[in-house]
Amino acid sequence: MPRALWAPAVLALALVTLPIAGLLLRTDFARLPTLLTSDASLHALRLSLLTAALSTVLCVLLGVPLAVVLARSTFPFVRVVRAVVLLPLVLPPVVGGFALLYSLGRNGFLGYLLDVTAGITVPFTTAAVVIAQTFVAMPFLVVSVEGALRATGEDFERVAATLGARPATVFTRVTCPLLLPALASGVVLSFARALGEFGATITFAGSLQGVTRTLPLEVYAQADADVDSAVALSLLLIVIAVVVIVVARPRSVEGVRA
Amino acid sequence: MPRALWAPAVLALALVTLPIAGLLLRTDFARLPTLLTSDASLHALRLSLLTAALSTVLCVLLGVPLAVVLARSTFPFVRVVRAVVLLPLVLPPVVGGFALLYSLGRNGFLGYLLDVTAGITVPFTTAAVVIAQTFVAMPFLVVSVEGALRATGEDFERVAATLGARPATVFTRVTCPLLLPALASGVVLSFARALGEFGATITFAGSLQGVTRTLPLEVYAQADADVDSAVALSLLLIVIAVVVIVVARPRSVEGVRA
Amino acid sequence: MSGLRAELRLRRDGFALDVALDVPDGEVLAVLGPNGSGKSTLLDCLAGLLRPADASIYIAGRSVAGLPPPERRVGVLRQDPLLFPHLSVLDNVAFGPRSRGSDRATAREVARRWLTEIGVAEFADRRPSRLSGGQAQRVALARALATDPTLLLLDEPLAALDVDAAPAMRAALRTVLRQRRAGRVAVVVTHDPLDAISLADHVLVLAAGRVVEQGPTREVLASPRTGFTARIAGLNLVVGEATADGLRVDGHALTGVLAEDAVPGDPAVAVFPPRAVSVFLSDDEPHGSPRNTAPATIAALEPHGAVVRLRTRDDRPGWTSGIAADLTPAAVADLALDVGSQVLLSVKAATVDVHPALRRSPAP
Amino acid sequence: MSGLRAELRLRRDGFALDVALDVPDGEVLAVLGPNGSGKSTLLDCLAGLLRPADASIYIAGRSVAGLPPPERRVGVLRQDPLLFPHLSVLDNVAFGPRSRGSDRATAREVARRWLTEIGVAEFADRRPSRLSGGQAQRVALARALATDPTLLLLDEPLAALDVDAAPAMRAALRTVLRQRRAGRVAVVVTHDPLDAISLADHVLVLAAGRVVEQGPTREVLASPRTGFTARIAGLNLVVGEATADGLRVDGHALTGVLAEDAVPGDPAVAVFPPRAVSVFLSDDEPHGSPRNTAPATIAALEPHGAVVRLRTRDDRPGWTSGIAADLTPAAVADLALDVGSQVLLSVKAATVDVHPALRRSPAP
Amino acid sequence: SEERTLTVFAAASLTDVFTTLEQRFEDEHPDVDVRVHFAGSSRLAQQLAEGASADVFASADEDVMRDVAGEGLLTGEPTPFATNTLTIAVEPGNPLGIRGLADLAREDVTAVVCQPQVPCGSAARELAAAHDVEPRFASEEPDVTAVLGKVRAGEADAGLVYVTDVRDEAVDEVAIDGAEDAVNTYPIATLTEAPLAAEFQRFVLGAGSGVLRDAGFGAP
Ligand SMILES: Nc1ncnc2c1ncn2[C@@H]1O[C@H](COP(=O)(O)OP(=O)(O)OP(=O)(O)O)[C@@H](O)[C@H]1O
Ligand SMILES: Nc1ncnc2c1ncn2[C@@H]1O[C@H](COP(=O)(O)OP(=O)(O)OP(=O)(O)O)[C@@H](O)[C@H]1O
Ligand code: MOO
Ligand SMILES: [Mg+2]
Ligand SMILES: [Mg+2]
Repeated sequence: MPRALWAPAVLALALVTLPIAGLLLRTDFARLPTLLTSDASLHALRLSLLTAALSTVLCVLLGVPLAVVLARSTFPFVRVVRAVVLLPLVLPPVVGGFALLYSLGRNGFLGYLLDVTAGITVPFTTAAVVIAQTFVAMPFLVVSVEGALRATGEDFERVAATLGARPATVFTRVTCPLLLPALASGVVLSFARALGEFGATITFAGSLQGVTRTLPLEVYAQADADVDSAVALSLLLIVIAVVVIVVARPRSVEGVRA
Repeated sequence: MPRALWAPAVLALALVTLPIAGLLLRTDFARLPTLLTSDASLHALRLSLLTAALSTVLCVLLGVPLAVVLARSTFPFVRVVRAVVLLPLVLPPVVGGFALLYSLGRNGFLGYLLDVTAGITVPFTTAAVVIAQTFVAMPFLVVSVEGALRATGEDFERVAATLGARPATVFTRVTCPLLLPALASGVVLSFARALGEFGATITFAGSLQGVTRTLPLEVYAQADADVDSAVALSLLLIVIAVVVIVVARPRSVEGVRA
Repeated sequence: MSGLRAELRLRRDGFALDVALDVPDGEVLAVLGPNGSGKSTLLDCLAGLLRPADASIYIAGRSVAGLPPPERRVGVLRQDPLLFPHLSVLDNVAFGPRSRGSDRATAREVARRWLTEIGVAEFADRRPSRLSGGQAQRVALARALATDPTLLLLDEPLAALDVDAAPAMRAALRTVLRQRRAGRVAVVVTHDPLDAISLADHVLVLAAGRVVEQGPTREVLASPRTGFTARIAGLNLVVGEATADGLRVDGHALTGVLAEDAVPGDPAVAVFPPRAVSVFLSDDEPHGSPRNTAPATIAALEPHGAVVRLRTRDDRPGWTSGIAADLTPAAVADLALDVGSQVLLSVKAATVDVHPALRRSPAP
Repeated sequence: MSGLRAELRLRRDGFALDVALDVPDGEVLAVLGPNGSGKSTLLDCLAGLLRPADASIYIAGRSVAGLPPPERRVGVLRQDPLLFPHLSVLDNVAFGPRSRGSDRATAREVARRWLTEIGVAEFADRRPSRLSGGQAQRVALARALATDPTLLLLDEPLAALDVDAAPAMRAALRTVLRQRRAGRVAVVVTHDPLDAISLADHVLVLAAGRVVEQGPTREVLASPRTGFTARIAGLNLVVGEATADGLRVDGHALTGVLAEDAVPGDPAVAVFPPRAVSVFLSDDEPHGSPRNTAPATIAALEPHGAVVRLRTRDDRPGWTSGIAADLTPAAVADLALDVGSQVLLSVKAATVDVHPALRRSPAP
Repeated sequence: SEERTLTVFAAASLTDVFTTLEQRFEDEHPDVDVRVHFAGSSRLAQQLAEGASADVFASADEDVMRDVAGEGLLTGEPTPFATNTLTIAVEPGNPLGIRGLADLAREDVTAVVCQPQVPCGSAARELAAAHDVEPRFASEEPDVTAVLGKVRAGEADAGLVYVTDVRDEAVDEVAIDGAEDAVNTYPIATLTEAPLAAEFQRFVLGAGSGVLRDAGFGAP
C-alpha cells in the first residue's frame, strides 16, 4: 500500500469524524435521558427502526433477484433495464415521492385501482413509508450486489453446475455465500439510505407521529424548535449504528478469503 | 440462474418503473421547454451538477485512499475506524447538517478558527453544499470500494510486487484497474447520493438561489407551488442519468472479465 | 445405444474445434494433444459449460446437447481446481452428493470416503485457501469422483502431484474407472502417456482443434501416425495375462515388474520403451541379466531423431511381434542390420512394467 | 559474500517450515519434495510474500529479510499463473521491466523477446482469460523471466506443458540460467528429476517442512538417502565432457543421445536409469546393439521394491564406477551375483541421455 | 456599474408576494440583484444564528423575530408589516361538503396541517383550542406550502393554510368563522447597515403594502 495514500485517507477520516465530534461537543448530556425518552422521540425511533428494517428486508428479497438477473442474463435489453433500475438514485427524493404519489396515490393509476377494488389507500400510512424507503434504497442494494456478482464471475457457479447442482442449489449454496460480503455492504447501505430517507417519505407518506413521522422527519421538525432533542436522537442512532457495525459486520464484510 | 428469481426481480423492476411511468404520465410535455428554461430551474440544475460532480471528485480522491487503508492495513483499530466512517450513513442527513454546522459553523470549533484566522465562513456558501454532499456521499464510495478490495484479495498485488513494482505502481497499475468496476459503482452511488442530498444541505448550506439551492431544494421549494416544473426538472435529470448510465457505465461496470 | 457419442463444432476467436468421438459403454477415453489444441474446450462442451450451436451429444443414448450441466449427470475436474472458498474441504467434496439429493450426513460420509481414498482425509476441516497446490488438486479430484456421474470428465487429474502421489492417484483412478458399472463412460485429458496406457481403452489425439488420431490405446500409442503422438508415446505395449513375474503372451513369458494392483491371471499390458530393447544377432545369444531374449525379424528401419527406430514383423507368437527398438546409428552399422534380418531382441525385466488391462479385449 | 544464503523458520497452523540453504553465486538450486512439504512456502519466504519473524536471508551479500518484495530484486513464477486479467499477454510480460524503470516501448520490446523465446508470441494481444492452461503457464514463465532478477524463483515452471513444449521450455530455461551473470541465483521447485538434473547445480529435498537432503545434484540424485528422493531420482549420472556421440569420462567413451543444446567439448552429464543397465558375467561379453559394455565390481546388492538394486564399486576409471543397476531377483539368482563379483555392465546408447552440464565442476 | 446584491430571508408563506416584490424592487433598481430565501421562519432564524448572511429578515411570527433580536443580529427595530389568518383549503368544488373546522374531524375526511413547531401550525392549534374542536389530521407537514401541496395533489381533502395561500384555482377555500382568534403578525427587520437593506424594508412597508393587501394579507 503506497504511503502517499495515508494523507488523503486521514483527511477523509477527519471529514467524517470532526463533524461527529462537533455534535458530541454540543450535546447536552444532562438533558439526554429526558430528551431520549420523550414520547415523540420514542415513537420516531421505533417507527424508523421498524420501517427501515422492513424496507431493507424488501430490498434484499426483491433486489438480490434483480441483481442476479441483471448480472447473469444475456438478454439484449438488460443494459436498458439496468439504467432504469438506477434511476431512483439520481431522482431527487422529493420527486421520487411525487412519482410514488402519481402511481400509488389516490389519483395515481395503481392507487385508484387499489382504492376502487380493495378500498386501500396507501399515502399517509406506515406502508407508504416502507414503500418510499424501499424505492430509494433498493438501487443501492442492486448496485452493490450486481457489481460483486460480476466481479466474482461465474467460475464457481459453473463448477457447482457440473457437480449436479440445479440453479436453485447453485444460487443458495454458492452464489449467495460468495456474495455475502457484498450483500452485507449492500444491506448496510440500503438500511442506511432507508433510515435517512426524508424527501420521498414526507411527500408520499406525510408526517404524523407514530404513523409516518420517522426519525429524520422528527429531527427536521424538532430542529426548528429544539435542536438539542434532535441531536440527542441522532446520538442514539450513532450508538446503535456503531454497535451494529462493529458487532455484526466484520465477519461477513471481511470476506470469505480473509 | 434459478427461474424462481424472475418473479421477485420483475416485482423489483415494477417498483422502480411504475412510479417513473406515473411521473411521465403526469408530465405536461407542452410546457416542458418553458419550465426547463426558467431561471430558477437552470440555476438549480447547474448548481446541482456542479456541486455533485465536485463532491464526487472529492469522494474519490479522499474515499479511495481511505478504502484501501481500511481494506489493506492490519492495524488493530481499523475495525473501529471502519465503524466511524460508516456513521454518516446512518445519521439522518439533517443531523449530519447540524454536525457540520457545529464544527464548521460560525460557532463551531473549526469554523471559529477559520473565521478568526482567515476570515472564512463556510456555512451557507456553495462550498458548504459540496462539503455536505461529500460528507453524506463518501461512505457509499468507501463501502463499495473496500468491499471490492477485500473480495479481489491481494494475490495480484503480491504478484506485481514480486515483479518489482513498488507500492505506488502496484496501486496505479494493478489495484486501481482491477477495482474499476467497483469504483464505477461507487462513483455512481456517491454521485447519486450527492445529487439527491437534501437534509444536510438545507441545514448546513441553506437554500439560496444560485448559491446553495440545489435541484432537490429547488424541487422541494417548487413542488408545492408548481409541481409541473419540479417534474420537468426531474425528467431532465432522468434523461441525463440514462445517458450517463447507458453510455458511460457498461464498459467499466461490466468488469474486466466479461 | 449407450456409451458416449458426440459430434462438436465450435468457433472461438481464431480457434475452431471440430471433433467426433465415440466411446463404448463402460470404457475410458484418453485425450492427448499439445497445449492449446482444444482438450479443455472439448471437455467443457461435453460438460455443458460451453454449448456450441452445432453439436450432438449422446450420453447413454440420451441426447444432452441442449441440456444444462446438472441434467447431464457429468462429473468434472477442470484444469484449475476451483475449490469453493467458502466451504471446508469436506463440504467441497460433499457438495456433489448433496446436490444429487443425498442428505447432509450421507453426503459427508461419501466425501470422507473419497478424501481417504485420495489420501487427503487429514485436510477435511481446512479451508481450501490453506492447501498446497498438490493438495488442492487432489481435493478437486475427490470432489469430481464423489458425484458418481454417468460421464466422468477429468482434465489433467494427476498434474501437480508428487512422485509418490501420482502413482497412488493413478491406481485409485484405475480402481474407480474399472469398478464403473455399465452405462458409465470417462474422458481423461492428460499429457502423460502412462495415464493413457494405464487408464484408457481408447485414445484421441487433438491438434489445433481437430482429431489427428483416434483408436484403441494400444494401437495408437504403439504405432503413432503423427510426430506428436510418437513423441509422447512410441512405447511398446504387449497385451497378455499377468503372471507372478510378468506377462504371458501366446504361451510365451515376458518377465517384468508388476504394478501394485496387477493380479496374476488377469488381463494385463506390458509397457517398455523402444530405447530399452537391445538387439543381438541371432547366432550370438547373450548370457546376462536380461531375462527376456527372443527371436524376431526386422520389418523396417527408419531414422527417428538421433536414433534409428527398428520395427519387427508381426509374424511370431510371443512378445517380439511388432516391437519397436531404438538403436544408435553406429549400432545399426556395426551389426549390419537390414530389413529381413533375423535378430534376437532382449529387454531387461526391470524395464518392463506390467499394468492391469482395463478389460479383456481392449480393441474395438 | 554473494549468492543466496537463508535460514527460515515459520509456523502456519499445524505446519512448520525450518530450512537453511546456501546457493553459491551464479548457481541454480532445485527444490524437490512431496505435496505439502513446504516448497511453495519456502519460495514465498524468499520472495518476501511471507515474512517469518525468524528469518535471515542474504541475496548477494545483502540482508533482505526485512525488505518488501520489490526491493529484493527477485523474479517469481508462482504455482498459479495469476496473469493480470486486465492486461494483454504482452503487457503482462512487460509489467516487470516497466516496474523496474524501463519506458513503455523498451518494456514491450523485452516482453516480445521473451514471448518469442517461450514460444507464445502469437498470443501477445490476447487477454489472459482466453488462453489455454499451458499457454497461460508459459506466459507466466515469460513474465517471471522478463524481470531479469538477481534471485529467480520458479514454482513448477514446466507443469501443465505438453511433451513438445516441456523440453523446449527446459532448454530455454537452461539457456537463461546458464547465461546468468555472476551475482545471480535461481531456485526452481519441481517434481521432475529431469528438471533438477538439467537445470540445477544443487538439490534440496524437503519433507514436512524440513530439509531431508541437500547437496550437489549429482550426489543427491545418484545416491539418494531417503525413499522419496530415491523414487523421484535414483538415476545414474556420469559427469564428463560431451563428444559427438556421447560422453568422454576419464578418457573412456560412453555412447549416448545428445540433447539438442549439448556441444561436443563442453562439460556434460550422462543420465540413464538403473533399470536400463544390464549385467553380464565377465567371461561372457555380449555382441549386440548395446554400445557400452565395460567391467565393474559389485559393491552392494539390496532389495528395492520388486527389484534388486546393485551398486558398483567406485574403483575404476570410466563410467562404470558407482553405478546402480536394477535387476529382477530371478536374474540375480541366475547369474549368482554377489558383493565382489566381477561383472560387465552394459547400457544401450539409446537409453543414455547426454545433457550439457551447468558448469565445469558441479560439486562444491 | 457593478451589480449590488441584496439577500432577503422571508417566511415560506410570503413566497408569492415577495417574489413579486423582488421583481418590482429590481425594476426600480436595475443595478440590484435581490435574492430571496424562503423557508419556515424558525428555520431561517436558526440559519441566521449559525452565520447565514442576510440583509433583511421578514418573519411570519413575532416570537421568532424576538429570538433573532436576542442573538443581537438585528440592526434595526422589527416593524410589523402584515397579518395573516387561517382558512381551509379544499379540492375544487368542495366535493366532501366541508363547512368548517369541525368537519376536519370527520371519518371520511383526510386533513393535513402544519407541524406545531412552525407558526402556521401553532396558529392552527391555537384556533382549534379556541373553538374547542379536535380535528383528525393525517399528516403534520413541515410548513404551509407542503400542506397546500397535499391538497393540490388531491391526496388530502382539506388542509389548514393561510388565507393568502388559496388564491389560485387549484384549490377552493372554506372560510373559518372566527379565524381572527388566531392572527399571525409578520415583522420585518434589517440585519446589516447597508443602505439598500433599509431601502428594501421601506419599500415593503410602503409600496409593498398594496401588493400584500392584494394577496390577502391584513394590515398590522
Ligand atoms: N475463452 C476463450 N476465448 C477464446 N479462445 C480461447 C478461450 N479459451 C481458450 N481459447 C483458445 O482455444 C484453444 C484451445 O484451448 P484449450 O483450453 O481447449 O486448450 P487445451 O488443449 O486444454 O490446452 P492446455 O493443454 O494448455 O490446457 C487455445 O488456442 C486457446 O488459446
Ligand atoms: N495459507 C495457509 N495457511 C496455513 N497452512 C497452509 C497455507 N498454505 C499452505 N499451507 C500448508 O502448508 C504446507 C506447505 O504448503 P506448500 O504450499 O508450501 O506445499 P508445497 O510443497 O508447495 O506443495 P505442492 O507440491 O502441493 O505445491 C501444507 O501442508 C499446506 O497444507
Ligand atoms: O410562513 Mo411559515 O413560517 O411556514 O408559518
Ligand atoms: Mg486445458
Ligand atoms: Mg506448491
